[in-house]
Amino acid sequence: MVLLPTWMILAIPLLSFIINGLFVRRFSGHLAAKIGTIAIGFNFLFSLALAYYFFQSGELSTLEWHTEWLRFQSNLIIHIGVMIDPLSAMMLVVVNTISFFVHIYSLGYMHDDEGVGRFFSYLSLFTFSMLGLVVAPNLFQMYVFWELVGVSSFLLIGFYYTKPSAVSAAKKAFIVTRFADLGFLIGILLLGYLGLSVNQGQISSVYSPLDFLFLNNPDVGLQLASSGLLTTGLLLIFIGAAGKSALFPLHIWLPDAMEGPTPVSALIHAATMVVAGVYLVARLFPLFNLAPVALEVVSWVGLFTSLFAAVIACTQDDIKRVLAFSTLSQIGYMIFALGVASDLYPLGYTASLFHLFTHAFFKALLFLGAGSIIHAVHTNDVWQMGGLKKYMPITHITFLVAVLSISGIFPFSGFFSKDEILTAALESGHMTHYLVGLFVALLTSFYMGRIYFLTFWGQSRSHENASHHPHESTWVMTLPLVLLAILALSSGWLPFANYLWFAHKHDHHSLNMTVAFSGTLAAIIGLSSAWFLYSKNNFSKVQKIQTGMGQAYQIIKAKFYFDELYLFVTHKIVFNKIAGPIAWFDKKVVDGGVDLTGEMSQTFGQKLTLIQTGQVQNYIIWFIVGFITVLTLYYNTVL
Amino acid sequence: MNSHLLEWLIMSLFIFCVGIYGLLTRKSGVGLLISLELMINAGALNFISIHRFLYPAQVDAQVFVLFVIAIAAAEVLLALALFMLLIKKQQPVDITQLNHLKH
Amino acid sequence: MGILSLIVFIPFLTAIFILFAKSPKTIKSIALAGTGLHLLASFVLTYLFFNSPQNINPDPTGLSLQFVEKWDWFSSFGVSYFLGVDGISLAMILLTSVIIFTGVLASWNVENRSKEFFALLLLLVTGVFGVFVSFDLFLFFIFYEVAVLPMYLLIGIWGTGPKEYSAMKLTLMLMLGSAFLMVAFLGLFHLSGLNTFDMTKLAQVNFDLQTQRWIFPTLFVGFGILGALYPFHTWSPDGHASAPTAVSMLHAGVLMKLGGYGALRIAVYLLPEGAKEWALFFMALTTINILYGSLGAIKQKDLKYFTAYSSVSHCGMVLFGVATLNFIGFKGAVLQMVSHGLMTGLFFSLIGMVYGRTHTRIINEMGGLAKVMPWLATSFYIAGFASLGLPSLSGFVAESQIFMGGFMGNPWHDLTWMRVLTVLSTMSIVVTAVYVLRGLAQVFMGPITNLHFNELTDASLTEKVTTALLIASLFFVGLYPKFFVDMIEPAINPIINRLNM
Amino acid sequence: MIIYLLFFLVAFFSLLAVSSKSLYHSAIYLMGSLSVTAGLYLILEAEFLAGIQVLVYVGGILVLLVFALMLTQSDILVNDQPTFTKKIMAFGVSTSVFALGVWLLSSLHLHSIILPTASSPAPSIKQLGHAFLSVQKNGYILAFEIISVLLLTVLISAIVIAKKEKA
Repeated sequence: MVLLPTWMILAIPLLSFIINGLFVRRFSGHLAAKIGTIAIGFNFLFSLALAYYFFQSGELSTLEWHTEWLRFQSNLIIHIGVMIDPLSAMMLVVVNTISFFVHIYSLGYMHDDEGVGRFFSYLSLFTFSMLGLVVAPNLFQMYVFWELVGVSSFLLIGFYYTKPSAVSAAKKAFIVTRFADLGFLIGILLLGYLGLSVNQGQISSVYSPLDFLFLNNPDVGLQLASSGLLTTGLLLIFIGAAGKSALFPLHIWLPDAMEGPTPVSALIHAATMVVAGVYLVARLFPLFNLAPVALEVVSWVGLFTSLFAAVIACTQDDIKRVLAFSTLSQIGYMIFALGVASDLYPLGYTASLFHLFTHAFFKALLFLGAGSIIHAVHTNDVWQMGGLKKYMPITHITFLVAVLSISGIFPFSGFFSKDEILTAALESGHMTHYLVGLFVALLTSFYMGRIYFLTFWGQSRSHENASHHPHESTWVMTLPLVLLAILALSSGWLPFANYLWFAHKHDHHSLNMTVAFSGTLAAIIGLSSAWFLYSKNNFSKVQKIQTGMGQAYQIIKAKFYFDELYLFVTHKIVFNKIAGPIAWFDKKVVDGGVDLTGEMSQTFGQKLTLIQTGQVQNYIIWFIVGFITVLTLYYNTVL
Repeated sequence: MNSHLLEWLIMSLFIFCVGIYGLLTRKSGVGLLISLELMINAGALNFISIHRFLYPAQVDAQVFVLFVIAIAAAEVLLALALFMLLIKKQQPVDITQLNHLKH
Repeated sequence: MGILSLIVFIPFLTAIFILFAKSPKTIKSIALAGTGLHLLASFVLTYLFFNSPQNINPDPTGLSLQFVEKWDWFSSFGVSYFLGVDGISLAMILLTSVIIFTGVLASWNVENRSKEFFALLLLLVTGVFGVFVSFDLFLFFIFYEVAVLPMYLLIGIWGTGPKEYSAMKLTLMLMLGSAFLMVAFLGLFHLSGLNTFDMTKLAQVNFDLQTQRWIFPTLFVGFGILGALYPFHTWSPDGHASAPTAVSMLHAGVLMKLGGYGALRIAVYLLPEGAKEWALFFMALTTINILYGSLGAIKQKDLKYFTAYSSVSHCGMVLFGVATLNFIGFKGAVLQMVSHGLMTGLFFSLIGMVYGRTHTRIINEMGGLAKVMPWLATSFYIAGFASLGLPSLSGFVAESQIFMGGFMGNPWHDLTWMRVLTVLSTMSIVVTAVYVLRGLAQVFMGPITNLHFNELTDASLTEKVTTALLIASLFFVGLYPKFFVDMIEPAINPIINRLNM
Repeated sequence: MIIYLLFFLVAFFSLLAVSSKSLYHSAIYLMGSLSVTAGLYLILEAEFLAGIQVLVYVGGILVLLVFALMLTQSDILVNDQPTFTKKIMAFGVSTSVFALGVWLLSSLHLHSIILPTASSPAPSIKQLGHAFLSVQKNGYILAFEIISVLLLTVLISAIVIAKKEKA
C-alpha cells in the first residue's frame, strides 16, 4: 500500500547503525552524525506516510511481512515480521518523531564530543531495536527487541565510559531490566505452553501460539483464562513491563540513567523506551482484560509509582533527576489508566495511549530544554541556575510551554490526555485512583513550577564569574525545541479516540466538566505555590518548610533509601553471603575433596616406606609370616 | 620296631625351624651362614627320607641332594667372599649395620 | 578413503608435516594452512551433507548417517572402523574446525618449542574430530583418549601458574571419567549379547531395566565429568586458568562438548529406559551446576577463572538440555554446545590477547582498557553479551530452546518439578548478566588505573581476524538459527523415536 | 632304637649350634649335627650321599666357615647375644612354623608308612652314575653341566670379589 515495503522502516536504522558503527565512525564522527540524522529523517517521513495510509485504509491490522526465524517445534515457530495496527502505527510515529528531533538536537549538543560517531551509531541501534519492538507481530520477537533496547540503553547510558558513575549506572540499568526480563521470559514460556495446549483447538495453525493476533483472539483468550495459569503468566509479563518502564519496585535504575548524555535521556528515558512497558500491556490488553486480578495489580502498581515518584520529584536538586521522577510519575499515570480500563469502561485504554502520545512530546521537550540549559550553564544543579529568562528566550518559552502542558493547563496537550485518564478513573468507579491522580497532578505542577522558577526567574546564582553570561544555544538545538513546543500545543486537539479504541468506539468526544475543572484547579494551585516559594531569590520560606518537615524531608530527598537498599541486597546478601561462600565452597570443599584424594594416596605411600627398615632379619620375618598366613589360608579353604 | 616316615619328616622340620630361629637371632654374617646350612641340610634330609620310604627304587632324590649340596657349597663360598670384602674395609660383619640399601 | 576419514586425519597429517618444519615461521604457517584446509573441508562436507539424497528422506527408525565408512577392524571383538555423520556431528565438526582455526591464529606468538605445541594441539583436535564422527563405541573410546591425553602435556609445559598441579588434576579426573566410560561400554558390549561395539546395532537391543538403571548413570557421569557436571567440575577452573590460550580455547570450546555430545548420542540413545529413570535427578544436578557456576563466577578475581566458571554454568545448560528428554531440549543442548563453543573460544582468545599486553589476569589490577584497545574491548563486550544470552547472538537462541524445552516437560516426568528446575536455571541469565557486566566494566570501563597501560596497542592483524571470525559466527548462529536447526532436527528424531518406543 | 638316638643327637647339636654364644662353638656343633645327618643318610641306605655329605659339607664348607671366623676376629663373634625381644620373636616365628608343619604333616596321615625292610634294594651307585650322565629322558646330564658351570663362575667371582682392593 505504501510505495516502499514496510520492513524498510526497520532496515534503515539498522543499515545506518552498521555503516556508522563499523566504517564511517572511524573516519569522521560528523559524517556519521549526518548519515544517522538523514536516515532517521527518512524514517520519520516514512512512518508519517505509513500511519496516514494505514488509518485511511481503515483495516484493523495488517501483517506486512514475516519470515521464519527460530523453529522450536513444528507447531511452535517464531517469525520475525512487521505488523501494522493502530497501536503500532501510533508508536511508530511517536518513536520516529522523537528520534528525529533528538538526532537534530544532538548535532548541536554532541558537536564537540570526540565520540560523536559512536553516539550516533548507538542512537541508530536504539531506534532500530525500538521500532523492531513496536512492530513485533509476536511476543517472542518483542522479547528479542526488548533485550536489544536494553543493550542500546546500556551502551548509551554508559557513553561517557571513563566516568565510573556512568559505568555503574549503565550496569545497574541493564541488570535491573535484565532481572525484569527474567519474569518476562518465564511469562512467555508459560503463555507459549498454554498457547500450545489451546492451539490444538479449533484455531487453525495459521498463527503460532505466541502471535498477538492469536493471543488477543477472544475465544482463544477464554480458553487461556479457563486454564487458570493466565493470571500468573500475565503478572510475570507485567514484571517485564514494570522493569522496562521503571515502575515501583524496579524504578531505581531510571534516576541513575541520567548519567547518559541529555539527548539520550530525552529519547530513551522520556519518550520511547520507558513507555515500552505501557505498550506491552496495551498490546496484550485483550488478554489482561480477561484477568481482572492482573488488571487490579497493574492499576495499583501504576498509582503507587506515580504518587511515590511525584513526592520524590519535589525534593530533587538535579534538574534531570526531577524530570526523571516526573517521567516515572507520568508512566505511573499511563499504567494505572490501563489498569482501570476494562471492556465496560474502555476509555482508560485510549486515555493511557493518548497520554503516552502527548507525554512523549512535552517530556522530550523538557529534557531537551534542560539539555540546552545544562549546555549553557554547565551544571545540573538547579540551585546554581536562575535568571536565565533574559539570556535564553527561546529555551525559556518552549520550556514554559512544556511546563504548562505537563501540569495540564487548558490549551496544552497535557490537559486533554491527563483529563481523559482522570475521567476514565472516575467513570470506571475507581475513586481512590481519581483522588490520588488529582493529588499527583497538583504535585506535578508544583515540582515543574519549582524548577521552572528556580532556573528562569530570580537572579543568576551560578558561581561562574558574572561576565560570562549564559548564551542561547545554536539554532540546531533550538529548532527541535520549537517544533516540539508546537507539537505539545497541537497534539492535544488530535481526535485520538476515533483512531485508537478498545471494545467499542466512542461516539462522542465530550469533556467531563467536573474532572476538567478540578484538574485545572489542582494545576493552578501547584503552579502558584511554586511561584510563591521559588520565584524570588530569598528562599527563607522554603527553609522553613524543610525544617518543618524535619527528618521526613531527608528521607524523601534520598529517594526513600531504595538505592541503598538495593545496593545492600545485591552486595551484602548476594555477593558476600551467597556468591562468596559458593566461591569459597568450590575452592575449598569440592576442590579440596579432589586434592584430598591426592594427598591420601601420598601419605599412604609414605606410611608403607616405614616397613623397609633395611634389616635383613625383618625381611625374613615378614617373609615367613607371609608364608605362614598364605599356607593357613590355603589349607583352611582347601581342607 | 621300625621307624615311621612321619618321625623323619618331623625331625627334618625341627631342624629347619631351629635353622630359622638361628637365622633370626644371629647378628654376625657367619652365624647366618651356619643356620642357613642347617636349613639346607634339613631340606636334603627330608628329601632323602621321603625318597627312601616311598620310592626306594628311584635314584632321582640322591641326584637332587647332590645338586643341593653343590649349590650350598657355592653359596657359602660367595657369602664368605663378600664377608672378606667387608673385612677388607675394616667393617664388622654385622648384618644389622648393613642397611645401605635403605637410604 | 571417504571425506570423513579425510576430515579426521587432516589435522593429524598437518601435525606430521609440522614435525619436519624447521623455523617457527614455517611451523605456524603449516599449522594455519592445515586448519584452513580443514575449515574448507568441513564447509564442503556441509554442502554435500545438505543436498545429498539421503538427507531429503531420512528413515525415521535408525540413525540417518551419511558418508558412512565401515571396515572390520577386530572382527572377533566386533570392533569396526565405522565413521558416519548426521546433523549433530556435522554441527560439532563445524564448531571444532572454526575453533581450531582461530586457536592456531590466537597462539601466533607461542615461542618456546612451538613445533611440539602445534603438533600436540593438532593431535588433540584429531581425537576430537574422531569422536564426533565415530559410531563404534571402541573407536569412540580410542579417539576419546587421544583427545584427552595431549591435554596433560599442553598444560604442563606451556601453561602458566600452578601448571603441573592443574595439568595433573585435569588429566586424572578426565581419566576417571573415561574409566566410567570403559566400564559402561564393556557392560553394553557383554549384556547386549551381540558381540559388537557398533552403535547402530546396539541401539536395536532393548536392555532390561535393571542393567539400564546402572549403566546409564555410569555413562552420564562419565561424560558429565568431561562436561563439567556439578561435583566433578573442579578440574575446569584450575585447568583453564593455567592452560595456554589456544589450549583453553580448544578445551572449553570443544572438549567439554564431547561430554554433552556423548551423553546425548550414547547415554540417551542407547539406554532410553535408563534415561527416563535418571533424567530428573540429573536435571536437578545440572540446575545446581548452572546456578552454582554463575554464582561462583561473581567473586572470581582472575579473568580465566571468571570464564572457566561461566563455562561450567553454560556446560551445565548443555547437560540440562539433554536431561529434559524432549525434542526442543535436545535441539537446545546441541545449539548450546555450538554457541558456547564459539563464545568461550572468543572469550579465551581475548583473554590471551589482553594477558599478552597487560601481563596480568587479575581483574582488579586492570581498568579503563577500552580507551587503549577499542577493538578488543568491543569484542570482549560482544562475547560477554553472547554469554548472557542477548538476542541476535548465539547464546539467546540456544538458551531459549533449552528453557522452552525444560518448560514443555516430557511425558515421563511430572511437569511441576521440571518447571521449578527450569525457572531456577532461567535465573542464571540474571546472574550471568551481573558477573559479566561487573567483570567487563571493571576491566574495560572507568578511568585507566595504572599509567603504563597507556601505550598498550590495539589488536594486531591476526588477532583481528580471529575475533572477527568468531564474532561473525556468533552473529550467524544468532541471526540465522534456521541453518543449524534444519541440520540438527532430522538427527534428533531417531533419539526421540527411541525414547517414545 | 639307633635312629631315635641319632634323631636326638642331631636335634641337640643343631640347637646348640644355633644358640651358643660364641661362634666357634656353634661352628663345631654344626659340624657335629652334619656328621650325624650323614649317619642318618646311612640308615636310609644312601651310602654315597653320606660320604659326599661328610666330604663336602663337613670337610669343605665348614672348614671355609671356620677359616672365615678366624679372619673376622671381631668382638661380636665372641658374644653374639641377641636382644631378648628378638629371641622371643624368632622363637615365636619358628615354633609357629613348626606347629604349622606338624599340623599339615599329621593331616596327611603318613604314619601308616613304615621303613621298608632290606627286601627292596636301594639304588646302587652305578645307577646313580648312570642317572647323572645319561642323555635319555630322565637323564640329568644337562643339570650336571649347568652345575659345573655354576661352580666355576662362583669360584672366579669369589676370587675377584675377595681381592678387588689390591688391584
